[in-house]
Amino acid sequence: MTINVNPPVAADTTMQMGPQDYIRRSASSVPAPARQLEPVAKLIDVSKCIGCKACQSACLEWNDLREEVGVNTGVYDNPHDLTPNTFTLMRFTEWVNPETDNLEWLIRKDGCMHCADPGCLKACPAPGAIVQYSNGVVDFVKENCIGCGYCVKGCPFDIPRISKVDNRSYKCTLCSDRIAVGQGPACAKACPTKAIVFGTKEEMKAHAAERIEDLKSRGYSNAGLYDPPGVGGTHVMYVLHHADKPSIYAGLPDDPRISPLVEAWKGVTKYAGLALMGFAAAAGFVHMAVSGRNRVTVEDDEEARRLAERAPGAAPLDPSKEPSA
Amino acid sequence: MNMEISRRSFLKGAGAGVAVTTIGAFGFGEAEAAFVEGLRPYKLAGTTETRNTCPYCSVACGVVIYSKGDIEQGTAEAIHLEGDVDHPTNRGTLCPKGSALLDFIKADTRLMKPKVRRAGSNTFEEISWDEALDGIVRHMKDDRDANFIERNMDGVPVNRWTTTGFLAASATTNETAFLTYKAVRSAGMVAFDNQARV
Amino acid sequence: MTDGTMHGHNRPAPHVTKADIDRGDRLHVGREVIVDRYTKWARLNHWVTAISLILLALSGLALFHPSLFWLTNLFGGGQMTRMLHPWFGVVLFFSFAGLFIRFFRLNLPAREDAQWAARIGDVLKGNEEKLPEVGKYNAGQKFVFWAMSVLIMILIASGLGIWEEYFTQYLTIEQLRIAVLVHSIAAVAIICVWIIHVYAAFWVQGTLSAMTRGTVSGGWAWRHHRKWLRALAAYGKRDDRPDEPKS
Amino acid sequence: MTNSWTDIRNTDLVVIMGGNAAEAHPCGFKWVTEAKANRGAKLIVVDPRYTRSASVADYYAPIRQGSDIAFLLGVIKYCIDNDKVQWDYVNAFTNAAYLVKEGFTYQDGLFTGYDAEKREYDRATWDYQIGEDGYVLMDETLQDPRCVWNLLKEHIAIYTPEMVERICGTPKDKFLKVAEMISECSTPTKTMTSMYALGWTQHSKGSQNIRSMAMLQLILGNIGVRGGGMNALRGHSNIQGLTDIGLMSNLIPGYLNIPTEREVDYATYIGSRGFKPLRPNQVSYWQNYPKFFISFMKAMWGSAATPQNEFAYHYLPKLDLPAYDVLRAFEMMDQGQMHGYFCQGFNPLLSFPDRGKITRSLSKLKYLVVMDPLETETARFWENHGEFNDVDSASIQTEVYQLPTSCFAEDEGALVNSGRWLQWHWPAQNLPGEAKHDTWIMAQIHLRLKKLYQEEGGKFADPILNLHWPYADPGEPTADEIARELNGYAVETLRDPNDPTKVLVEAGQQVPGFAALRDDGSTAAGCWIYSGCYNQNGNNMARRDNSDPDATGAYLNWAFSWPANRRILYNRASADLDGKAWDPERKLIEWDGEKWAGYDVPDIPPTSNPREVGPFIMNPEGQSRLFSRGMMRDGPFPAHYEPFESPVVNVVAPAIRGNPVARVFESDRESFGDADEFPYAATSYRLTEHFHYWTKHVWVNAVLQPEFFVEISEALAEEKGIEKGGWCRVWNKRGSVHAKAVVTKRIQTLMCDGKPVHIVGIPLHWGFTGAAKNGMGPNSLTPFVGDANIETPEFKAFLVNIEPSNGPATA
Repeated sequence: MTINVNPPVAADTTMQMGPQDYIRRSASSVPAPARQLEPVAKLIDVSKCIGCKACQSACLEWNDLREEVGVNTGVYDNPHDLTPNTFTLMRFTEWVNPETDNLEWLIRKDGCMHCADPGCLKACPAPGAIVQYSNGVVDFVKENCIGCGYCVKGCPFDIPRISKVDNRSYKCTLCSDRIAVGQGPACAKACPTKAIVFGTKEEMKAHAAERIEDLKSRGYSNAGLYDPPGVGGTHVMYVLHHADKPSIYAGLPDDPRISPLVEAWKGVTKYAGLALMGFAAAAGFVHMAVSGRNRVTVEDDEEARRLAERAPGAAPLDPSKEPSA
Repeated sequence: MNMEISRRSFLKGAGAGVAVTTIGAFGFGEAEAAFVEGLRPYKLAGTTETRNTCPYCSVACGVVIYSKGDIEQGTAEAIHLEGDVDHPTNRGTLCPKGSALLDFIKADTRLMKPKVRRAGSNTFEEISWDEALDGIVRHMKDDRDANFIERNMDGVPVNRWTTTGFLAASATTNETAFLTYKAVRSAGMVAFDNQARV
Repeated sequence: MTDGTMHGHNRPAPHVTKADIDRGDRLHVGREVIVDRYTKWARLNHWVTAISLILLALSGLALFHPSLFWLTNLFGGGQMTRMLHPWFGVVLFFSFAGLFIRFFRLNLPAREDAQWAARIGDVLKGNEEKLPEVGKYNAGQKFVFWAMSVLIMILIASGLGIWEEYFTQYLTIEQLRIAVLVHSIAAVAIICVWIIHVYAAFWVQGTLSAMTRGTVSGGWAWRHHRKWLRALAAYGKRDDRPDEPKS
Repeated sequence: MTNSWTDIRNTDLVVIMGGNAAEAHPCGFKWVTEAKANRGAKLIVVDPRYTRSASVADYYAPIRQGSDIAFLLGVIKYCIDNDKVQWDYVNAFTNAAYLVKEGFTYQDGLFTGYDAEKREYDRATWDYQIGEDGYVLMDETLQDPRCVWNLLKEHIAIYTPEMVERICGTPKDKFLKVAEMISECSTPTKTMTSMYALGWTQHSKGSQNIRSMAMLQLILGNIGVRGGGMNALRGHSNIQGLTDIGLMSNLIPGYLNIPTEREVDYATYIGSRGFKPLRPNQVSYWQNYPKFFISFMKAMWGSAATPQNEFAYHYLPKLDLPAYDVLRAFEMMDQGQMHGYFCQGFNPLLSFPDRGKITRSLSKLKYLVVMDPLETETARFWENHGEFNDVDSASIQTEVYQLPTSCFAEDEGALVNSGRWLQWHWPAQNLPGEAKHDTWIMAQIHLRLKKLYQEEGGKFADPILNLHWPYADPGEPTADEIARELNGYAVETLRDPNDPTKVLVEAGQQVPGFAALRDDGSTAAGCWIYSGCYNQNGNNMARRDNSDPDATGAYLNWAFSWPANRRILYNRASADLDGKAWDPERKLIEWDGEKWAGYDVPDIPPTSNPREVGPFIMNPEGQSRLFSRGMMRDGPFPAHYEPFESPVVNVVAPAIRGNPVARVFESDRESFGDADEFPYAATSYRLTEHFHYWTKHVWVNAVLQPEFFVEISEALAEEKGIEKGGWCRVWNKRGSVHAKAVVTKRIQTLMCDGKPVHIVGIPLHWGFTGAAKNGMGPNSLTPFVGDANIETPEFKAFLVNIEPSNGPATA
């Protein structure tokens, strides 16, 4: 047989995804895309995850992120939170199952969920700073980001982080640059136990179903898929052994949705506000038209003069200044 | 051998395969412009891919090193590293250490020049390879000639050099290992060991 | 006979005191009666406040609604707008604080305010004779003053909270959401108040000169702030040199 | 590994004990998750800590470090008592029926023949009864009280579940659950795999830890089958290769031995290595020893190795001691008996026990040579780094050379994984700065030393002057050249013994495999077990065909696996006495009436009759050993001994401290501590974010796990007032370290022999060079004690004390 030293890895490296595939664009509108990309998803099987942080490592390397070397604070979570340079983070929870009284080490890979209904995009005031592709990828376009931090308030999962260095917002891109050439995200590729897998959302749901069946056979009767409807479903999903209580996994929201406050702010306030201001201005013009300006009359001036002259300490009148009757 | 077929063979059962969804499945049509707004250009375009093996544990995961430049010209430099999708053991995956190998290759503390620390000194000084190697073999010969045991009390030839020891590596190639074995044993060294125990 | 009878309709002249006038208010009786209403410093203070409020409105509106994002061009782009807006706010805050100290005394509620407000219809029709005599500020002006004061407090407080560069880390995301909502509502409100303020100044002829030259005509004072004028005539400094009063 | 990483997918039960695969070998652990997916396999983790492996286990049981033998013998007893034994396998493939010499006994924790002075056994009685025909006596009915099976039952009788709980601190119900799950694998259609690593080896009785599990696996019939086996995960990328090639004081490549000085000539040496079969028809493959030995000598000294000079037998050093292992080497340095030392990609200052002694020893050297791609603490042992390396540079007279070497990315050659695969790799970039390949450095050292001897003469220079150096560029041999040398080649043309006209291999050509090697000097091979890796077909280590017919996980055409491209050792044992697979679903090789064939390369001569030839061809018995004769220094059966530093006394033999024949130097005894002074049971380990002392140089890994810490239970933290994330001080007689405290539920207090035992976990990745925060490590605290058989330091079980503290004096 021939010895193949360097077989090709990614044959085709031309970008096959782009603005023509936007279905949403922050603070602006996009034409309906000519084609519909197959929805993709990253499935994170928490029950298979060994918390090795390969995903974090691969993410830092692929995205050329340079995080600071921190300190130990008595836990395995390092860095201690998502940062502009840490798009994904393993969160460790030592949980004693009240039913079995056994310790369970719950390890969840945190990062952008790529919501079908993205709160960040809804909140973003900068046109084109956040875009959503027809395959579900929600991406930040830093060139358009103004660093206002509205996306942070809009996100139901507390994901985006604003850089103090360049005042732009950062989060997991789902490796949009890899997906664009037909490869999966760096974290999914690296994951040693394939706790993170990537494919079409349909494939991922099917795979999740198998995993849930297996978990139930191993006694996890509440095993299930986390694809929260509150945000229209997500393109990053979890398989949880305790799907009945997501919040035990380092505060994964039980029922995430875009905050009503954000809805109010970006909804009624935005429109009612504009209307109100417009109305106020218009009212002025109408009033002016109807009642004309409020003018000072000659009588007013005379009254003023009389009052002034009769007042104590008034100077003797200068006849020459006496107005003619 | 056909890579595609071999990759597909990985899809059988198991989660491992699920990651290997091919480009077609994402519903892409014809190729578009190479650079598009908002997306980072694909950074591996135009790089050379070299198959290698992770130097850490004995799982010996296959890795692909992406480099720019030409090794024949002496200009090749690694710019990225990933798991080898075709490798039967790791199938493209890598652990947190393997995933960061590029920064092992490029570590700030990577050694670049031979150095010597003289007796009593509190610093290293750079020296040439010739100075280093000649200094080392001079030490070796002096020590060997002074302490080599040709025969034991019973007059049996034992040809033992016990006063200089050699601790062999654990991540060098078999080829380095055998060349080391030849050089060390031919000198009669017995205090010879490796990292098997730690 | 009283001024009242002289005037043809019988309204008792209100009791006025020295407290009804500000330092710097004075009467000039020359060919015309001229009244100093605002000092140089007061006017400067007002215009700084006015300008920063306008810049705030423009930069704020740019980030408030996509259709207004183009306004960021006035400030050199989105990043600059995001960076400048809070600083405008800081300027406004201190500048308005100055105005507040100057004006708040005569903006305290007075007996006639309720009556004045109750006749808002006549106010809008311009039926001044149906209104009570008011001091330096009428209830409407007082409303604008206090509305501005309260809204600016709200805006500065919520604004600091969502100032990404320095303060967001001290608040929870839920608090930030409240802050940003409150900030935008307050902003809408203050812009409306501002519109009223500007319109009133324009509608009531002879008002603008108060903030430009610093003076109003005696007639304007008699018509709109007669109580103030009486106080001024009774107790105020005056300057009757025949030459034109300097503004 | 007897099997391979990819074979683990075939198992029904994974037992991770004495290791932490998920943490230390994540990509290999993938195959555990595959087994779960493919076969619904279960995972059991037995460990002092609730590890990352435990986090995905089906069942976890705690155990006190250093008590594994008691646990495993307890499981063996459970299986025997409950008749969970694969009898056909045990009868056919083990020495259960062999009769053992009268006089062999075990009492008060000691076997027959102990010499307390020498700390050694006279192993004369540890052997079989041999009949007149020269073959062993056996009782296939297993009735004879002297047969191995009965001696074994007697030996393990004390290890009841209650005793296991008392020694190991494993709650009885948890132990029984584990034993029950394991025992189910005694059927031919269920297999269990054992995944272990330094958690078993780094003890004063490490070898016996592993033997205990090997015996259990034999009783369950799990050796030689798919999804079974004893799988040492191994630490470093080519530690298997370096061991194969014999870079050890007492080894010659391919597990041959360096002669001892008692073997005064070649005849004596080879005479003691007859390996005559102990039963009829057995292969006893070591009978070929002379072929491998002489081929090696030809590879070493070429034409200078002749029949006249016993193939240069005396060029080899002769040992006066069993081994000059690292512990002895540093002891010698400390005694001023060693003047020079080479560290090739090795960091002893952090790797070896009792750091204080290591620093002291290195300081007594005349010269130290460090070859490494990275900075190492060892190369800078003379440099003061405050608390992290508190030395007085001026007082250290050692001359230190630091040589920059290539790393994997610039290297070409083969690495051997733990599944014994020799995988070739290619260079991806050029050498940075003035760095050089290790091959160049070693060649230069040899050539320059040779030159000095040529010019000046000196002590016995022949082995140096005559070293075979057949490289195109002597100054820089290529990987390709050396790989060919390892495979072996014909020195003279090889002809078919039966038909001399038939040429098998032309002179100078590569030999096809080790079967072609000869003992007359007509062949040369650097490492016989590698023979076949680079033969007439070219470089088989570079093969990249990853097809796998019927998904057995064999990958026969991927790279090359020694020996003879065999993927599963003892694979003949995968079939019953008629040569039919124990489990038809997991067929490996089968006897078709004339020959063996299947998915793997048969481990026995392909035409050997299944009823005659045993699977364990390297043993003269042809069968495996439940009773290991005199092969191990500390007993033919494993027995429970406490670590040298243990929180409890040995309840089986209270008088005995540690392993009675473990490697201990008198000079180190006073540095041992006792439980009253140092009440806490410490253990050392790796973390998944780091690889030994290398990745602290990699900023990404430094980010993922930045700072040295120790792990303790909430109970101990409470008792000592140590705060989560706060500083604490851990110390014993050998040293003291400051560390951050990780207070965790994953470490629980164990009840051993009626008293609570607190465990202190100490990971080992920090030093004073690199990107991570400066820190210390366990080797400042670990005792200078070695395993009885292979001198592995006892890193996994020792005693410390702990208290809250401030941070290090200099951070």
